[in-house]
Amino acid sequence: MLQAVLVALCTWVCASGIEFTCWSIQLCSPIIFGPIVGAIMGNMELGLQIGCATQLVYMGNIMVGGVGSVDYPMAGCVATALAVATGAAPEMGVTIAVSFGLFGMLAESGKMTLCSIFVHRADKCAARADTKGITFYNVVCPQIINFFFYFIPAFLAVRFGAEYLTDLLDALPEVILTGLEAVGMLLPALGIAMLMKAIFNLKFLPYFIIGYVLSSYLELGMIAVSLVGVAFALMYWFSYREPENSEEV
Amino acid sequence: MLQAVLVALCTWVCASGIEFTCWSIQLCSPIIFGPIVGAIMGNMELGLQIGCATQLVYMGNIMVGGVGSVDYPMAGCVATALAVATGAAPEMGVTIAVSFGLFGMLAESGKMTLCSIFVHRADKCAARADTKGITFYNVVCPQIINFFFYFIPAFLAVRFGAEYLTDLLDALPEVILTGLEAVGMLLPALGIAMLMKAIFNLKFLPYFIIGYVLSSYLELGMIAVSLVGVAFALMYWFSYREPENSEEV
Amino acid sequence: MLQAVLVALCTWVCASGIEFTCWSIQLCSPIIFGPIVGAIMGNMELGLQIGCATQLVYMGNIMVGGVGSVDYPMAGCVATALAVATGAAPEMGVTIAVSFGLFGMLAESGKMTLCSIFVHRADKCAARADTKGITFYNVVCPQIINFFFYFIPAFLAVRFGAEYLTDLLDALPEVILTGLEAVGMLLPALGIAMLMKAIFNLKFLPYFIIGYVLSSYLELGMIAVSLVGVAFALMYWFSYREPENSEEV
Amino acid sequence: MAENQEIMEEKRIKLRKSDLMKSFAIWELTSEMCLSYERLMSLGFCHAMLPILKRLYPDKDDLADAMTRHMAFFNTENQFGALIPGMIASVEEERANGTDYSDEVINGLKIGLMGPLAGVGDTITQGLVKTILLAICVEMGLKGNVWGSIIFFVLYTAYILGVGYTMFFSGYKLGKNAFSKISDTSIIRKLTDCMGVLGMTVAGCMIANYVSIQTVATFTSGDTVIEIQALLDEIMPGILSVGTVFILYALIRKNVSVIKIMGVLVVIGILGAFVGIF
Amino acid sequence: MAENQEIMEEKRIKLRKSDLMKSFAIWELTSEMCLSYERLMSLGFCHAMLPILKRLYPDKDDLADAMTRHMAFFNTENQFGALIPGMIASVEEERANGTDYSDEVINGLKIGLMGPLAGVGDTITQGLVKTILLAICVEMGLKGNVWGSIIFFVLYTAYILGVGYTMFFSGYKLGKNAFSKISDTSIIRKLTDCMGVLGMTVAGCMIANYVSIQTVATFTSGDTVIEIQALLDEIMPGILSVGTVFILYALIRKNVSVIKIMGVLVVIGILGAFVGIF
Amino acid sequence: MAENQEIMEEKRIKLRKSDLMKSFAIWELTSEMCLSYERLMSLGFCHAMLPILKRLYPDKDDLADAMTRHMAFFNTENQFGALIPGMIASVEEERANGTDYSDEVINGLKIGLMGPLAGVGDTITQGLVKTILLAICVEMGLKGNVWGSIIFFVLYTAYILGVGYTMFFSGYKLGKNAFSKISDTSIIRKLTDCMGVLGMTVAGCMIANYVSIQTVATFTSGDTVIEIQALLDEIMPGILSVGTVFILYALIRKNVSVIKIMGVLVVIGILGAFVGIF
Ligand SMILES: OC[C@H]1O[C@H](O)[C@@H](O)[C@@H](O)[C@@H]1O
Ligand SMILES: OC[C@H]1O[C@H](O)[C@@H](O)[C@@H](O)[C@@H]1O
Ligand SMILES: OC[C@H]1O[C@H](O)[C@@H](O)[C@@H](O)[C@@H]1O
Repeated sequence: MLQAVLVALCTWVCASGIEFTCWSIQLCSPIIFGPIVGAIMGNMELGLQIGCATQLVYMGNIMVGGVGSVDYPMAGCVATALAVATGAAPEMGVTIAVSFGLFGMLAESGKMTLCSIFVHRADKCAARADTKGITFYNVVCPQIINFFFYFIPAFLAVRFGAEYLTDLLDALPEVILTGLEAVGMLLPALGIAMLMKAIFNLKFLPYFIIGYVLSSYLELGMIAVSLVGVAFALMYWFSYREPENSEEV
Repeated sequence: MLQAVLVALCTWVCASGIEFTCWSIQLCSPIIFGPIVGAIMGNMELGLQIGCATQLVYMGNIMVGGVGSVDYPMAGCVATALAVATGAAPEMGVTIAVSFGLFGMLAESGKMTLCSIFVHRADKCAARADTKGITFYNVVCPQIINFFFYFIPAFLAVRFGAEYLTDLLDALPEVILTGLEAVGMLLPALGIAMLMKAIFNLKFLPYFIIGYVLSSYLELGMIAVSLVGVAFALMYWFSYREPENSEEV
Repeated sequence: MLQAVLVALCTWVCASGIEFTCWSIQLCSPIIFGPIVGAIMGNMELGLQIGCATQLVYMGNIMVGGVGSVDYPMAGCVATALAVATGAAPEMGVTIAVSFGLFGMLAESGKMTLCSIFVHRADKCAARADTKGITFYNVVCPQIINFFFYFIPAFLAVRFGAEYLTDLLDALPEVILTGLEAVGMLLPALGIAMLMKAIFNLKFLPYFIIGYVLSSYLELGMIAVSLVGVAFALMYWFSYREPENSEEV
Repeated sequence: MAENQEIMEEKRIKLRKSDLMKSFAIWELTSEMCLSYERLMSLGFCHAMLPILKRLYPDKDDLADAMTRHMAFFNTENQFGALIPGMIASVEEERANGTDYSDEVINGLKIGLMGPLAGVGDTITQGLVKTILLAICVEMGLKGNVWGSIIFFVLYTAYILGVGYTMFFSGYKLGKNAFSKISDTSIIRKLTDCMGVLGMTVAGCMIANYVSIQTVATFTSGDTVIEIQALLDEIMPGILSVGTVFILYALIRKNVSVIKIMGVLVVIGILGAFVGIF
Repeated sequence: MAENQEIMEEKRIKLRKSDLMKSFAIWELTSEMCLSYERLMSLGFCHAMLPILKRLYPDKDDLADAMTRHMAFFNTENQFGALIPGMIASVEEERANGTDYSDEVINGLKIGLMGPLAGVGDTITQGLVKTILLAICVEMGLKGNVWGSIIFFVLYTAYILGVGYTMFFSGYKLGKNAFSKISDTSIIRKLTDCMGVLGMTVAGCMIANYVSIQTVATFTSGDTVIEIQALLDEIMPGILSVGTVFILYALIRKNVSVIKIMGVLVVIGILGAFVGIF
Repeated sequence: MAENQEIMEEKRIKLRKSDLMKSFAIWELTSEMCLSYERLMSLGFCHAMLPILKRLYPDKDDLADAMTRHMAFFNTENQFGALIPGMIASVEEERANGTDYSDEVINGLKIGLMGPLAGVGDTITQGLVKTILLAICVEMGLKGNVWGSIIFFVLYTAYILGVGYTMFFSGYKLGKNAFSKISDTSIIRKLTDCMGVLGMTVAGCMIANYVSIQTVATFTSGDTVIEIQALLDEIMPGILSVGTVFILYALIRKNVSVIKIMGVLVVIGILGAFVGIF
């Protein structure tokens, strides 16, 4: 019981998203939490080895724009705890970790969907200069989600065994999962649309079009398009002339 | 004999190029003419089935810039007639249709080559504001070509059997066929050159060059290049200033 | 002995870089020097055949920006001489030629590295309007390098057998060869940097950036980028206005 | 033109609904009848504009000018592209009533719209609607049910006329809104230039899309085979096409008769095939 | 703003070292806590700017404006990207002291820098440094040596704080040098426009990078399967993404409540999944 | 320059046919003799210009300037590229007679022409003509017929001299026509800028074409192998090349001796190879 609570706590911390205790959001690495969880479960060395073996599998994992290919809190903490509990060999531990890592990505994307709500609340705080509110929504609220998405599942898994998690997952109908994914796919459009409101200027529409063609037809990345953007900005700078009489268009 | 005339008539109508009775030029679909020709030949149902089977083969056929991968009047009407006449199974009918469809592409490209002549005649009508002439060259004349390229071969094929067509084809030396293809390849250059005469402006040559580089080196299609063109036009619009004294260059 | 000197002389001439006696730098072709060297070695016909067989192997070789895939003086002259000396069949001669051609590329890249020195000396001559100096560094000096890099090895190879060359090569430690290659890779940066000094203009930096993006991200070649460059220059021309008061930036 | 302006002072020439309907009917019935390699739908477009132009340009010279203007290379997908004749009708209306729209504005509009609408139209009409309707109806037909054919005919025709009609009249209304408000000559000059920019950009792309002159000539001696086209592509892809277009353009500008040029092209094509260039 | 300018005449508001340190600390601790699909690091960025903004804008309305400004979509790699909050701090400082930097300058800066720094940062931090450190330490850990974990933790944390700190304060200094010298309003207007150009160019690219709305809908009848997405890609790659963004943008401009839009999106997403569109 | 203008008032300096012939001869004989990695044909070009420059600039300072101008990086295919020295000869002639062509015009011309002519020339000369002539002659040679060699030598030399001569003098005439008519200083200023635009665009491309600095460094620990070059390419392809060029450019602008830089590069190259960077 205590073990379960402690492991769940570790999972929670690991998912908290503090930049410098781990790497960056949800990337708290198994190499660090492996031995800690191991110690909690009574075999630090085994935990360490499982953690490192797991780490090895994800060596090339890079997280770009919030999207990685594994969720470390689940793969690192929960899977290690279960593996140590059953006294599995490190190799076995890795297998468990991989499946938990995938399961965790669900938690992760659920979290990134729900966090939109806090962001919109925070918009209102910003509009009334409520700095406390910003802190509250940025720091406290996500941890509540983490509690439900990481602490609870981790606790259940360690306390009652992995099948609880699997059951939970099976209970969710497929269409809900796809639906959540779809929402996660639609939401960025809102973010960009709001950004557009801040920066849109008919006068500069041509540059938008060119940026779009470069990236979607010619598949240039952000760095290349930014370079071109800088080039255009410089051209504009050097060819700039004061508007003749009044602002045009 | 009457059957042959009727089928040849169908082929002719099918090749006429009326937009809304069929789809678009020479695309009158076997699904429609199959049963009609079948009825003429005495077995509507078989004609329908052959027509639909043929249609199935060309399901993904798209006609772009006048170039498709099959000629329907031949594949739909003539081939169906022959197949029904010999009481072939629908599968057999499809085989005949495919080879006739290829043969028909010859008729089609011959037609598109010869039509240039009418277009040039029409130029002269335009120059003297002769609206009747335009109608004549646009509507009547192509049908004369169709008569020779569709009615006659269709009639011969149905009356005397497919070998007549094959003989006709064999009689044409290979080099003439290649030559006609070559002419079809050269003619669009004339069309574009005449368009250039209408729109060429030294001042805008840079945009022409960029359009060319985008499409021939970077393989962007018309839509993408048009987008870029709109971007340039807008840039020009927003940076436009009245010429200082007089027109430059 | 005399034969060795004569063959070495041929090799030297062949490497001299005179444009119209051969094709272009170091490309004096085996088809020409094959029979000459053959004659020296006492069997013109065999030399001719080996030369032509060698030529055939390199039929598609194109030298771009000073970089080819074979060195002809070595592959044509020295290899032919050795092959004729041992009375080898033409096929055997080709095998020897290929390995000598590769060896010769070392001489070539060594030469192109060292020639930088003369170019810098020539810079000084230019700065004091010393035209004789230019001639000296452009014509005489490279031949001195050729003497050491072509005449001597060719002489040794023909006089004492191919193993002398191989020994020479083996004596050079691997790292020196890689080092020379690395220097050859770094030097062009200096050339371009000096060119930049001559043409750099902050005002035109945007065009530089675009040229860079086009060539390194979109992999357009020189011709395409030059076309785009011409387009930009024309745009600049047509949109040019006299600076308002004084030079900007 | 001069006459028109006088007329305008008295009364504006307005297109009647019946003119537009006639134009639309011709468009739907005949626009692809005389499709030619040289200029594709050019004659069909001109034909479809006749009811419009006859109404707008009572003066014969003006009419001849206008007809000639619409004989230029044109190609689009006919249903979605019906927007273009509709829009051009409204521009011509303004022009006939005195607004000084140059050929550049009109050509730029046509060129700038025809490519995108062809892309959109071919994908939706032929790629989507046709395929879906066929998929349903062919199934029935294969089982011997003739309703398959009938349903297809009815629905497809309805689609074509429906989309075509909507696009044609939307084009007219859109053009009306956009162009009838412009009277300031400096804005017209600006517009002319911008349309020139658009037209020329797309023209650079049209060569690569519509002209594809290629040579099959090779040089062979022993085992060596050189494909001339491959060498040319290395220099510049499409160099023969762009080269040919510019040579022809130069000839046309020198007033060489276009019929003559066409004759020469035919000869070149056949001779070229004969000697193995094409 | 008006008040600020009066204040300026009396005394300049200066950021203290402690404000910057606080901002940096928040950045390193919380910037990825509330990462959302909708706006990624936007809230984290705003949070990190609070110590700066509170100092600079004593007036509540100005503060609210500034906070709202920094709630926009944002994403970068946190260590190399720490340059951005640093630089923005200095721009806000100038702005608070009366220089008239528009939102376009500030947004242009953020947008123009965030992409390249994410690219550089992700490659170096995650691709290089992380991998090298791990490679060394995992080896030790696998052998049961817990120092592997400890060394990794220490070195990686040192790297993160070191690079982050350096970038943050370099950003501030750089911004200081570049922006504090600009006072000529005509140059500021020029800068505003140029930043608009940069921002809009990158915005065109951001859609393709961050929004990837795709439909899995197919139409099937017999053997015929049509993938709608493939047809759409032929018309224009990413058309659903760019279309959605513009529709939402139009709604937002019409002052439709953003919360409502979000609700609708959620409904569309789930319904869409249900009917097989997504 | 000042002196030249006075001279001009008295009489124009004209190039003689013999100057051009000498220049062409040097070009054909020696232009690729001192090909170096650093600047390729630069010295050869300068050498070929000597007969021209000696005639045009009696004043030693002017001559030194002109010679230095033509020591810059240069590379083209010598036969088709012979157009460039020919054209530059005519530009220098105008310049010597007082027209104020800046280095930017001359460099822009050289840079803008050398790439395309190299592409065209290499394809035709080496890809087409060479291969065809060889294909014929090798056949003969293989059968032991020495006429194969002789015919090849004669025809290829004829081709080279023929094309080279034609291009060189066409270049001169072309330049003459284009540049001798320009006297209006405002047009010259315009031309200067446009050539700057062209030159800079192509310069951005030249780095990718002529400089290819790559590192072979990898980091290995256990099974983990990181290729540094792959990471760098992700950030920006060719980043090492463009970075090196700009560092060297900065050094040169700070008047660091070029000889010293070259020494350092040699040391870096060899040391780099030693420690496994290159
Ligand atoms: O790609 C930049 C950035 O995107 C997201 O914010 C996260 O995935 C970060 O870890 C990453 O550095
Ligand atoms: O590609 C647009 C258009 O081109 C030609 O005109 C024909 O092939 C039409 O069927 C097609 O719609
Ligand atoms: O590529 C142009 C040019 O580059 C170098 O100067 C040499 O390789 C020449 O033979 C070649 O023609």
